Amino acid sequence: MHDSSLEMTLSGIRLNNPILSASGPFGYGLEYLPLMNKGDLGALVVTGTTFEPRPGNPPPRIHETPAGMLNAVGLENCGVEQFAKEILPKLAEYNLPIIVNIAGKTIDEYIKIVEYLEKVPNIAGYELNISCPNVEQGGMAFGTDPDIAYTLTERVKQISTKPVIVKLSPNVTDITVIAQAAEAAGADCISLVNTFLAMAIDIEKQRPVLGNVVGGLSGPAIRPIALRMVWQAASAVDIPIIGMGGIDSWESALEFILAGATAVAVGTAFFTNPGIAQEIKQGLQAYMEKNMIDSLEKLVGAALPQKTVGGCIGTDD
Amino acid sequence: MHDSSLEMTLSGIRLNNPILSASGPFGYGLEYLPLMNKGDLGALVVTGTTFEPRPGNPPPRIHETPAGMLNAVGLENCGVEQFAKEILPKLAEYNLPIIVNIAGKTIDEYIKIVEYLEKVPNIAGYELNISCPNVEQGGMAFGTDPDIAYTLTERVKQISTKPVIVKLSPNVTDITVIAQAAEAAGADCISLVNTFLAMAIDIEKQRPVLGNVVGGLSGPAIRPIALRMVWQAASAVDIPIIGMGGIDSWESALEFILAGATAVAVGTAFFTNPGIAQEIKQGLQAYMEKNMIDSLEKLVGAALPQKTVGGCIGTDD
Amino acid sequence: MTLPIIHLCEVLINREVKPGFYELRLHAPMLAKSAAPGQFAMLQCAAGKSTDPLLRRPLSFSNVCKKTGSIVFLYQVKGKGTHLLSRISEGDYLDVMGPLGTGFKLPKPGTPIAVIGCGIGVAPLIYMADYGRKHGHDVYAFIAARSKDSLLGADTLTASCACVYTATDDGSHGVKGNITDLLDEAAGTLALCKTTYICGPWKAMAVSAEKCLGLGLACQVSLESIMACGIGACLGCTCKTTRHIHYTRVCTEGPVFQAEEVLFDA
Amino acid sequence: MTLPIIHLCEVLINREVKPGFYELRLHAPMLAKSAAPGQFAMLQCAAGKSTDPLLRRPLSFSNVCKKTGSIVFLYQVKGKGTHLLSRISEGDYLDVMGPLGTGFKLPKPGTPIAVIGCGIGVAPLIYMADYGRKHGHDVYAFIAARSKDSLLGADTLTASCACVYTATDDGSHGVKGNITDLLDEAAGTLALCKTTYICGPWKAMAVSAEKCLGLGLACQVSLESIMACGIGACLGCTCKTTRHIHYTRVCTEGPVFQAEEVLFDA
Ligand SMILES: Cc1cc2nc3c(=O)[nH]c(=O)nc-3n(C[C@H](O)[C@H](O)[C@H](O)COP(=O)(O)OP(=O)(O)OC[C@H]3O[C@@H](n4cnc5c(N)ncnc54)[C@H](O)[C@@H]3O)c2cc1C
Ligand SMILES: Cc1cc2nc3c(=O)[nH]c(=O)nc-3n(C[C@H](O)[C@H](O)[C@H](O)COP(=O)(O)OP(=O)(O)OC[C@H]3O[C@@H](n4cnc5c(N)ncnc54)[C@H](O)[C@@H]3O)c2cc1C
Ligand SMILES: Cc1cc2nc3c(=O)[nH]c(=O)nc-3n(C[C@H](O)[C@H](O)[C@H](O)COP(=O)(O)O)c2cc1C
Ligand SMILES: Cc1cc2nc3c(=O)[nH]c(=O)nc-3n(C[C@H](O)[C@H](O)[C@H](O)COP(=O)(O)O)c2cc1C
Ligand code: FES
Ligand code: FES
Repeated sequence: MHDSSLEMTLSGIRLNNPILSASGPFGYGLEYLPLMNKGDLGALVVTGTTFEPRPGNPPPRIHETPAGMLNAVGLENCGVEQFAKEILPKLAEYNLPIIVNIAGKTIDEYIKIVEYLEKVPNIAGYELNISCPNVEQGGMAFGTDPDIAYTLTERVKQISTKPVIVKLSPNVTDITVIAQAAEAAGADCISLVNTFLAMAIDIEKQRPVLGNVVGGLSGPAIRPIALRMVWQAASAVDIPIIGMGGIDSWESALEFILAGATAVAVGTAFFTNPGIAQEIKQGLQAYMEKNMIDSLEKLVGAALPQKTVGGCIGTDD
Repeated sequence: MHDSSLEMTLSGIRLNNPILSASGPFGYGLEYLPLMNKGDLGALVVTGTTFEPRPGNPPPRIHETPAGMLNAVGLENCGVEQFAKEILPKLAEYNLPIIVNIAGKTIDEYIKIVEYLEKVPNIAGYELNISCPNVEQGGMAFGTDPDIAYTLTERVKQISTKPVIVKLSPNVTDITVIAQAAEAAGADCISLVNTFLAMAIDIEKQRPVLGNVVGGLSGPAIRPIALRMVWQAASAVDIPIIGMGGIDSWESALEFILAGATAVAVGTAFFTNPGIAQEIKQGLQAYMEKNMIDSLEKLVGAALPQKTVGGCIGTDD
Repeated sequence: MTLPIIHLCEVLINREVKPGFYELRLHAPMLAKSAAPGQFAMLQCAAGKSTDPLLRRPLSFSNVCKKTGSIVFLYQVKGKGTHLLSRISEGDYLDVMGPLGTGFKLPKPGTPIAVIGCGIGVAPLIYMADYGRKHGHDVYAFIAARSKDSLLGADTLTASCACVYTATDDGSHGVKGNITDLLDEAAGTLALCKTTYICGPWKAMAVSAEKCLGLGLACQVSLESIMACGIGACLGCTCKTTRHIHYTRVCTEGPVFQAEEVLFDA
Repeated sequence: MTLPIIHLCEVLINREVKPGFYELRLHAPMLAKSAAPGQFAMLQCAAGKSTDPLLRRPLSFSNVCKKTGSIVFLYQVKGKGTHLLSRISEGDYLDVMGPLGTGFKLPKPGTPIAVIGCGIGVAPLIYMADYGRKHGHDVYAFIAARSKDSLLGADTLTASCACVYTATDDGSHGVKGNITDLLDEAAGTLALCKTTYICGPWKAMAVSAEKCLGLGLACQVSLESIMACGIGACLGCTCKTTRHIHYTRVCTEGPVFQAEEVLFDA
C-alpha cells in the first residue's frame, strides 16, 4: 500500500493539498467554503485587495465566450481595513492558510497594504497581483515591465515577514523574463497566469460588450497557453510555481503539475462546479495510487525535458 | 432597396467579398475550393511557403483543446518552385486573387522567395508570416521583435511589385508596437492573429502531447484575445487590417470588422464547416440589408471609440 | 437559510408550450422543499464534458410541487444555453444548483396582491401567485406579451388568481397594447392590490414599477443580470441600488428588490 | 470520385450493442450510394452551437444498405466526442461529412480473402466482408478482443463469412489469446486467403501484417490518426510510409494502405 498524501509545503506554507482558490472568482471564500468539505482546499487566496475600498467597473462585467469568460469586475473590494476587521475573523473557522491577493495603483499602495497586513494575525502570505487587466493604473503595466516587477517585489520583500508570491500576467512576449525578475528580487514563489486581455463586441449595438471595453479571459479556453507559460517558467526559475488558467478537472490540474507547478489554483471552474477542489484532490490521489507514487513532489515538473520521475508510469494502451 | 455589396479593395487587391482563407488550414485550396461555390471566398491565402520543400514536424501534429486546437504541422510544404509550377496552374480555374504566405528561416530566404514569385504570374500579393510558432528559426522570433519585423518588411517592399501583408504574432506584450513597425517599414496591410504558442501534456505518458512539444492554438477559444488585438492595432495604424482568430460565424466575422478589420480570414472553422465562407457572406449581407448599410466600409471600425457609423443601427430589445 | 447545493435531477417533462417557450419539470424533492417564490436555480446546459457553454444559466422557479417533489421552470430559447436545454430528453438528468437568491416577500395577511409580468417574466410570477393564494391573498394577474403566441401563464394563472388581465401588442389576446396600457385599463383593480410583484424586460419593469409606486402600492421587482457564480462570490452580476453607494449583487441580495431601491436608469 | 459533402442525416438507431460500444444507423441515401468499404466519414459530435468538442470525429463505414439508403457506424465511447454521440436520440439529425479517404481494394476475382480485426477495428471489416462476398470472394474472419463483452462482429460476420474465428484475452469467447495467437491457431485457413484486410490498434495491426506478409499474402491495413480536416488540407494526420520521403496524409491517401508501405516503427 502506498500512502498517496497530498500534503506539502509551499514556500514555507503548510498545505493539506496543492489546490488553491484563484484570487477573484472565489471572492473571500465566504460563499463557497460553506458548500465544500473541510480539507478540500489547500489554501484560500482571497480576492484582489486594495488599500481603500473600490467600487469596481460598471456593468456588464461578465461575458461568456467559447469555453471561457471575460470579466471586468475591476477589483471591486472592501479595502484592506474592512477585510482585516470584518472578513478575516469569519474565515477563522475554516482553519485554512489565507493568502491575500494585493493590488495597488502604485508601488506605495502595495507597501501600505502589506504594512497594514503585517500587523494582522492569521495571514499566511501575500500574492502580489501585478497583472490585473481591468484597472487603469498599475495592474498589468507592472506585470509586463520586468524592472517595475523587480522593484515592487524587492520593496515588498524588505518589509514582509511572510512568503511573497508574485502573480504574473500572461500578456507578455516572454514570461521567463518577468519570472526571473521576480525571482531575482527575492520572490518566494510565482503564480501564473492571470487573465488574458480580451474583448467582445455587441454586433447590434456596435459597441464593446463589457462596461470596461476590455476584460480578462479565463477558463478552459486559455489552458493550453497558460500551461505553456508554466512549462517555460518552470525551466527558467527555481522558486516554486502556482499554476493556473482553465483548470477544471484533476487531469488538467495534473498537466500543470507535470509542467512544473508545485501547486495549482482554480478560478472559473468553481462557477460550474463548486465541488471541483474535492474532485481534483480525489483524482490526484487515485492517480498516485494507481501509479504507485507516494509523494506529489515526484510529479512536479515530471514532463519537463531535464527531469525524470520515480514510480511506475504509463499504462500500455 | 439597398445594394448590400461586399465587393471591396484591399490594399489594391479587388475582392468579391472580405472573407479570406487563413493560411495553413486551407492548404493550397485544392481540397476545399471544389466543395464551395464560386464567389464564396474573397481571396485565397495559401499555406506557408518556404524556398525549399519542408517535411514538417513529426506526429502527433494536432490536438484538440476546449473550443480550440493545437497544431504543430511545422510548415510542411512543397517549396516555392513546385508551388509555382504545379499548384498555381491548378488554381487558375477558381479565378480568385491568390496571396502567398511566405515563411523564411532568414531574411534572405524571404527575399529569395519573393524574388522567385515576382517572376510568376497570377499572384495578387504576399503575406509575410513572421509569426509561426512551430519552427525553430525565424518564424515567431521575427514576429516578436519590432526591429527585425521592420527590416524584413522594408527589404521585401524594396523588391516587391505586389501588395505586402505582414502577419503578426499574438505572442507579444504590445501588438501595436509590431503593427506600427510594419506600417513604418511600408507594409500595405497587416494581418492578425497567428496562433498562440501553447501546449498540452499527456498525463499517462507524462510527456507533451505534440511531437513538437509546443504548437499553435487556434479556434474560437482565442477569439476574444484576437479581437482585442485587432481593436488595438486598428487604433494604432492606418493601413488596412485582415482580422482573424476563431472566426466561425458571420457574427464573429462582423465583430472583427467592427473592431477595425477591413477583411477577415477563416482558418480552423473550415474543418467543422466547409461552407463557412458562404454563411459569413450571406450573414453579412443580411445584416447590412436589415440595417440599411450599403457598403461594408461603413462598418469597418464602427465600434472603435473615435469612429461612428452611418445607417440605422440597434434594435430595441 | 438553505445552502444552495448541486442536485442531479431527472427530467420529467421538457416540452414546447408556445413557439420558443418551454416547460421543464424536474424531479427534485429537496429543491421542491426549499425553493421559495422569486428564488432561482443555475442550470448546467452543456452536455457531457463540453465546456461550451461554460457557465450555468439562471432560471426562476416557476412552480414547485412539494407533494410530488417536482419543480417547474418556464424558459424561452434565447441563445446557446437555452437551445441546448430545449434538446434535453425526458429521463435524462440535469445538474441544477439552488435554491439561490432572495425571493419575493409576502405582504400583510389578508391584503390583495398583483403579479405583473411581460413575456417570459411571467415565469416566477406563476409560483408567486400560487404561493400568495395559498397564504390567503386574493391575487390579480396582469400579463402582457407581443402576441398570444408568446403570452405565458394566461391559463395557469387562472387557477390561483381572482382575475387574469391580458394584453398583447397585436391584440391577439386581451387588450391591444403593452403592459402600461393594460395597467391603465385595469387601474381600478390594480389600485386594490396593496402589494405588486413585477418581472419582465428592464424597461417594462421600470415603467410598471413607476406606475405602481405612483398609485402608492408596495412594489417588488425581480431583476435579471448576467451571472457567473450565482452565489455572491464573483461580483459579476451587480446593479445600482440605493442599498449601497457602489454596486449591489443581484444574485444574492436580489434578484427581488423593492422597486424604489432600484436605480433603473443607472 | 465522389466529392465529400455535408449530409444532415436522421438517426434511425443509436444503441449500445456491447458495454461501451454503439451501433449508429443513419438515413443517408447519398452516402449509402457512394461510400466504399474502408472509407470513413467525419461526424459532428458537438450539440447545437457548442464549440467543444471542436473537431469532427472520424468513423469508418461499418455497413451500408444501398436499398434502404442507410449507413451504419460502429463506435466505441472513448472521450468527449463519442460520449456526446452516444447520447443522440433516434429522430435527431446528425451532421456527417463524407465519404472520405481511400478504401480497401478488391483482389483478383475468385480468390478467398481474410478480414483480421481487433476490438473496434472490426467496424470497417464488417462492410468489407459483406462487400467481398457480394463480389464473389470467400471471406474468412479473424477477430479478437479483450473479452466477449468487447468482441464485435462475431454474429454479424457469420452472414458474409465462410468462417469466423474468434479469440479473447480471457478466453470468454473462442481461442484464449490475442490476435497473433488466433492467426497462428488458424494459420492453415489464413494461408488460403490471398488478400488480407487488417484493422485494429497500431501494435496489433503491425504484428498481424507482419504475419500475413510473412505468409506471402497481400495485406491492406486501415490506419488511425488524429484528424482535423479529413480531406487532405491541414496536414495534421500524417504518418510515415514508403510512398513519400517525408509524410503521407492518412485521410486522403489512406486510411487504407498496403501493409508493406507503412513504416510502423517510424
Ligand atoms: C435571476 C434570473 C432568473 C431568470 N429566470 C428566467 C426564467 O425563469 N425563464 C427564462 O426564460 N429566463 C430567465 N432568465 C434569463 C435567462 O437566464 C437567460 O435568458 C439565459 O441565461 C440566456 O442564455 P442563453 O445561453 O440561451 O443565451 P446566450 O445569449 O447565449 O447567453 C450568453 C450569456 O449571457 C447570459 N445571459 C444572456 N441573457 C441573459 C439574461 N437575460 N439574463 C441573465 N443572463 C443572461 C447567459 O447566462 C450567458 O452567460 C433569468 C435570469 C436571471 C438572472
Ligand atoms: C479513419 C478512421 C476511422 C475510424 N473509425 C472508427 C470506427 O469505425 N469506430 C470507432 O469507434 N472509432 C473509429 N476511429 C477512431 C475514432 O475516431 C476515435 O476513437 C474518436 O475520434 C475519439 O474521439 P473522442 O472524442 O471520443 O475522444 P477524445 O480523446 O476526447 O478525442 C480527442 C481528439 O483526438 C482525436 N482522437 C482520439 N483518439 C483517436 C483515434 N484513435 N483516432 C483518431 N482520432 C482520435 C479525436 O478526433 C479528437 O480530435 C477511427 C479513426 C480514424 C482516423
Ligand atoms: C471574476 C474574476 C475575478 C478575478 N479577480 C482577480 C483578482 O482580484 N486578483 C487576481 O490576481 N486575479 C483575479 N482573477 C484571475 C484569476 O485569479 C485567475 O488568474 C484566472 O481567472 C485564470 O484562472 P481560471 O481560468 O481558473 O479562472 C479573476 C478572475 C475572474 C474570472
Ligand atoms: C493547421 C494550421 C496550419 C497553419 N499554418 C499556417 C501557415 O502556414 N502560415 C500562417 O501564417 N499561419 C498558419 N496558421 C495560422 C492561421 O492562418 C490563423 O492565423 C490561425 O489559425 C487563427 O485563425 P483560426 O482560429 O481561424 O484558425 C495555421 C493554422 C492551423 C490551424
Ligand atoms: S453572479 Fe457572482 S456575485 Fe452574483
Ligand atoms: S486530416 Fe487534414 S490532412 Fe488529413
